[in-house]
Amino acid sequence: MDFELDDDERSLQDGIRSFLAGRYPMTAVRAHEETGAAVDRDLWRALADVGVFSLRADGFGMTETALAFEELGRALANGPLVASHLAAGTTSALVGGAGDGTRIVGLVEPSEPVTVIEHLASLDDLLVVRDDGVFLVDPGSVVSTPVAHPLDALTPISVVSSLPTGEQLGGAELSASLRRDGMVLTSALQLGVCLATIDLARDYALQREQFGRPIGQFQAVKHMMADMLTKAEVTRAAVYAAAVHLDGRGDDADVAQVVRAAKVLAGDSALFCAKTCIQVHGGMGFTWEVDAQRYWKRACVLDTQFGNSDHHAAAFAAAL
Amino acid sequence: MDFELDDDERSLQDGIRSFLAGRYPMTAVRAHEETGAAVDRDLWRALADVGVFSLRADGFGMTETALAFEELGRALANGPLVASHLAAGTTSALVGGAGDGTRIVGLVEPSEPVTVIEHLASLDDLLVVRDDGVFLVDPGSVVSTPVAHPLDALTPISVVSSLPTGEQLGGAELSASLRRDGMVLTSALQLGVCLATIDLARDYALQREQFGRPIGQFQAVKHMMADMLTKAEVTRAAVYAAAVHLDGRGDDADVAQVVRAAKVLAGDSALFCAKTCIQVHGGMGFTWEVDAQRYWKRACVLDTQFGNSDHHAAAFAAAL
Amino acid sequence: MDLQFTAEEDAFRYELRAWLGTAIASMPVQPQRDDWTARRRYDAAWQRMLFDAGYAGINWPREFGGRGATPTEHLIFLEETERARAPYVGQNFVGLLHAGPTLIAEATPDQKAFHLPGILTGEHIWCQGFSEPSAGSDLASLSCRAMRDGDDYVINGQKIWTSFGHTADYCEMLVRTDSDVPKHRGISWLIVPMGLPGMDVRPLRTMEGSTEFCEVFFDEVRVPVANRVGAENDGWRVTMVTLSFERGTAFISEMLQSMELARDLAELAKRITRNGATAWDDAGLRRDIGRICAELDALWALTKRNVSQAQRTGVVGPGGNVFKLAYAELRQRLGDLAMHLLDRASLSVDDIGDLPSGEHVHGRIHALSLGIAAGTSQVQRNIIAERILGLPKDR
Amino acid sequence: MDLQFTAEEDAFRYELRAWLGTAIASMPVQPQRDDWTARRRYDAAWQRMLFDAGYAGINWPREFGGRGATPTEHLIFLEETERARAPYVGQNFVGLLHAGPTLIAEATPDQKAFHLPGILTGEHIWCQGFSEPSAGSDLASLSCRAMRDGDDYVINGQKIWTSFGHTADYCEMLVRTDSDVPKHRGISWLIVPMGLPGMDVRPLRTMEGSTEFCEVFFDEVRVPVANRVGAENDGWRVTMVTLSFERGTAFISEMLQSMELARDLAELAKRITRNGATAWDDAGLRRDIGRICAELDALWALTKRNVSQAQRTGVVGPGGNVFKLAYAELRQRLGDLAMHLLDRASLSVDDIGDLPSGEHVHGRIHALSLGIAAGTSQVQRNIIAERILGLPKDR
Repeated sequence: MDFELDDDERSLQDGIRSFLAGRYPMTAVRAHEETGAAVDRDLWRALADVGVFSLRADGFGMTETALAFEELGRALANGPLVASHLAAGTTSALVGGAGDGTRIVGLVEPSEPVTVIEHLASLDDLLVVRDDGVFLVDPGSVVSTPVAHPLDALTPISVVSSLPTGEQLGGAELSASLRRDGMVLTSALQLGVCLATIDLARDYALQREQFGRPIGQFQAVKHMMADMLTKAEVTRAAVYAAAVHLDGRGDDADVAQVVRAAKVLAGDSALFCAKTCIQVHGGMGFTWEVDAQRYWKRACVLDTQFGNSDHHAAAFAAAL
Repeated sequence: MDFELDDDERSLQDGIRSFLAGRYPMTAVRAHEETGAAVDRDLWRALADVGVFSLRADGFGMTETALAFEELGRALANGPLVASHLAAGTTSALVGGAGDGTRIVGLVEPSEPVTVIEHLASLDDLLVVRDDGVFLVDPGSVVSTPVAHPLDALTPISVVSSLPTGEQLGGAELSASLRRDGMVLTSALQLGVCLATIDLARDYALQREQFGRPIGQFQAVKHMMADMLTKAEVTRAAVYAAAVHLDGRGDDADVAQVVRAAKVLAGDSALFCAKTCIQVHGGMGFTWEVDAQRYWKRACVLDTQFGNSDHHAAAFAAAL
Repeated sequence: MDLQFTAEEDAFRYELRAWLGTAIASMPVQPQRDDWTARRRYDAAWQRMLFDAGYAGINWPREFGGRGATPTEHLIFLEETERARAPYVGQNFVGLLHAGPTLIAEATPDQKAFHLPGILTGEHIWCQGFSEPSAGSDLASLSCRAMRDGDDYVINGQKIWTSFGHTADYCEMLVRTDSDVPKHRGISWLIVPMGLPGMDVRPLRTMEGSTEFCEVFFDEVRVPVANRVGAENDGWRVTMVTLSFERGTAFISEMLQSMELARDLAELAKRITRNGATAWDDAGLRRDIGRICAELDALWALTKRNVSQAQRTGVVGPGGNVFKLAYAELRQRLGDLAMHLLDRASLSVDDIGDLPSGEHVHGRIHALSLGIAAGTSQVQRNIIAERILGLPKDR
Repeated sequence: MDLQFTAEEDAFRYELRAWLGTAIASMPVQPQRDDWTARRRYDAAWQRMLFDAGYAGINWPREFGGRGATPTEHLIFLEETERARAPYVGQNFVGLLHAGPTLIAEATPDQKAFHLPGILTGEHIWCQGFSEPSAGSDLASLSCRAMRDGDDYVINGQKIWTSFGHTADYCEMLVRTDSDVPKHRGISWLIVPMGLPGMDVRPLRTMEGSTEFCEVFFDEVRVPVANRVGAENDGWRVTMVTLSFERGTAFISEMLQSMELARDLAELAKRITRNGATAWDDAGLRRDIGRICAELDALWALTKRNVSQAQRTGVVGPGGNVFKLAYAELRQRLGDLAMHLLDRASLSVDDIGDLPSGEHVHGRIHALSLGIAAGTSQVQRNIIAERILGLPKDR
């Protein structure tokens, strides 16, 4: 047993991180937001080139992929990242062109009280994941209304009034496996949100002075941040455990439970860390300019994807 | 509207407080615990003499009574205080001798998973409160087993295996009114627990030094205690509001909801304050000697009486 | 103790309620959320109606044009206006709640005579120039400088979190007039007309996307010394008057809204179905809603205790800090619960069909600011620990 | 990353499991909770069995009589002993986890030769004399004095929270040997035989009612200078070795118990009926149990990360503090939930009929101590903020 990153894993993660820092720094994220946040096809293909969508098709495991998605979450990368990765498949592609970034693939699970699709206007293909199977739908055929003010300006959404059936790609088994993989990748994005907000809060707490000292010297601030870190590290363990289990390198635990635990922890922790990051920033945390709010909004979005933390806590209990 | 204590209310409360400080100080409470915590008949009659059981029979309102019970909770007074007060009645006595302390009256609501009676061995009479009515039972006729190690050493308990029917004293209406009054009086006891633990924690935080200063100077300790005080003051407002409403001096709110709110707030807050008081005391808080643990255990007991906070939160919602 | 209103208080309530019934009907449609100029017109029109009916400056003394209402009547006023869904105090907030009361307490007769009527009638909108980028929780460390030059002060520096800075006529402003003394002692309180040469007002975008707040930059802005309120370097004491007002009543209207919102949540839960059952069938959700509603009712009772205390003593005590701390926390829990209930519908800040996502999501975002604005929850806890519990200051 | 055990690790596990199967069957019945003398005999007997089978000092180096197991094997050892419901380390705790490792790192060859075998075989029970009534979180402020007098130290003062002080043979003790230097610099680490003239051991009753802890009073107690471990006044550094061990593994066994307890809670909820339904029919309760179980599983995964790190670097990093803080909080939530579920049955510390109230109520009380013992949660947060996040020290 060795549950620490090995050198290959570390260098893969470092690689994705430097790529994002160079190609999609926070300045670019903010600029993207101002122009409506439609998926940038050049960026998308660049993401494909570093393997974001094709990692597993190229023979890497969920472990490496989760490490990459952690970085995407940290960098606040937007677009249907998880969906396009799932569409690229593992042994064979589910949707051609997803892996090399030539086609942007989204995903929707019909839900109550409303069905909402992220990034619909940017999609080339749409996967509809239902209990009984997975269906490929032409995004242009979805009857929907775009929302003028999405919560996360980087995640445009549309409300669906009618969803065509589409072409069936697989049955209940495929559906379950996409959901399971989607949960792990989403929880990796959420872990990235936790880690990014800790860095943001720390930088601010070290630099911001009130009452003649850096606010990071006040116990109240220290303890909020210690709680952030604690939740993030417990979440990291849960997310990595889920990824490792999916790669068949786990212990004898029930894989479905390990995956649920990751989504529960990641959902709760990302919301907690982002909210606390705002609080550490005080008034500045409430400005549009500071990224704390972007992470909080993203944490809200991610929690609703592939079932929120309450949903999976209930599912975990049901399986006890 | 004047939701502050008036002079009469204040002097009544002060009177009860000084009586208890003189007649049943914490030294006596601790000594009582060592001797099995059977109800002390002398003390009981002394409590009766200051009106603890007969206040309402003597024409005072629930407002004054709640203020007295707040002090009983603060002083960690034990015995079936609420039950004996309810038995003394308002316009006429429910059980003769309850008001003047010559008879010690207990109360039980049959419950799941187990029915437990407090102070059974000390009781002269037992009120059984069921949905359909109130019944008077001879405590000697209850088939039960005393528990060797009750959670609260000051509250001996017995587990009931068979409860006789007894003599019916009233119907569903009486049952509802005893429960409603019992909730308010219990929440007043819980408020007393909150206030006592704040005093205990403050005294300790001012006197205990670590790292060269009183621990009350550390933000971590300050903020824990600010949270205690905040919960206590919100609870105080809720408990007083419930008492005032029962006296017909409320606003147009639904009395049953006001009473439920008091029990919800008081249950949560007493547990929170007592637990935090232990934490403020550090290692000392975990000793038998320091009273913090007594208040926590009492808070646990009180929460289970007349329905716990979860139960009434649900009931509050059901009535929305 | 009692929670019943006197005959006089009831009379006040019913007269007000009757007036509100007709007055609100005559108001135009509410302007768009971010049309600040239209909102100024709207808020001023409403203030003028209040003034004409004798309800302007409800708690201001009669000698200064107010109604001289008791704290209890003030509470009734807030209850009734909220109940009637009357316009909120809006852009008159700073003038009526901060600047006006400060002027009443500290200004010269001439300053009062000129400024108070403008506030009461809605003619003059005020903004607040207190916070600075590096003076937030530590407000007294402010560095925006006012140098004496003849009969003028010359101001250089920057203010932030200036609500309605782009529409206001006057700014109540704290400036540093002496840098050589301990920080609290070198501050003065000025009346600064907006739009003076050298002032630059820039809207500050918040995470809600709105621009209620501004940053204001001062480059050699000249303000007559006669615009100072109180003695030079005595501005910290002067402003403490103002701040206690804010804590007393500023959150009552929105607290009442939250109580309604929490009850709406129960209705919403009954409508939302999942897996063939309604969300309301979930015992845990019901308990959460019940607990939040019970706690809000308790906070409302606490408010009445605070009002009763103010009625007796004339000041809002530290109960205001207790309220603020508890309310901020509770409002966040309410928002979290609403967003969890809305689930995917919470991704929109607009309503979706008949789902009230707009109100709940906006409310959730607003709740994040409650733990920060007007004294962070950390500052509130310090105040409670030190002023109520008597714990020693940090150093 | 992987969570799979190697063939060697599996072999270790199965061999251990087989041995535990027979070994435990041969153990006598567990003594009463508060019969400390009988418990000493029991714990010593178990330790002797471990020793004879080669499992004593599982993580101690082979050259000092230990098994030299890797951190992963140590984890397997704790998993398997817990799984087999083997006796807990009990009164051998201080010797095996604190004193022994410190001796290995810092003692003279003679000290090692004499003391280590006694710990490994269970012959010698050790207790810890670190905390004092006025030195808790601020341990370095300890004032129990040891004055040099010829070849002896003469000790005066008091210790508290000395686990098993009334049954132990030796005490690992921190004393002040120089009061004229900054507090961390004047401390020495001594081996103090129990029962010396002038020592008074008094059981300390905790809120659980038990007397595992003692207060120890010292009045002119003479201990040879040869009993000092490390240099005079270097005891603070010496003891830091010990404390990091505690954080690494001390909570693993009880963490595994908590995981089982949380799952038992689901079974209990299915048995308890209320108003014609089981407690398990309550969606909120199910969610709470599910969340706690999921978080416990995550904490277990964190433990494996900590172990893997120790395996690579040889030390338990600050991950131990993260674990302790998270576990203390989670264990309290689990206890609260259990008591709410038991409702009136939670008023008994004994089991009531077939209701496992004893275990849950004891567990709840124990959970209160988890936020306090071995570094309060406040101290853990300071350490995390300063050592991991790099925030500046308080002053």
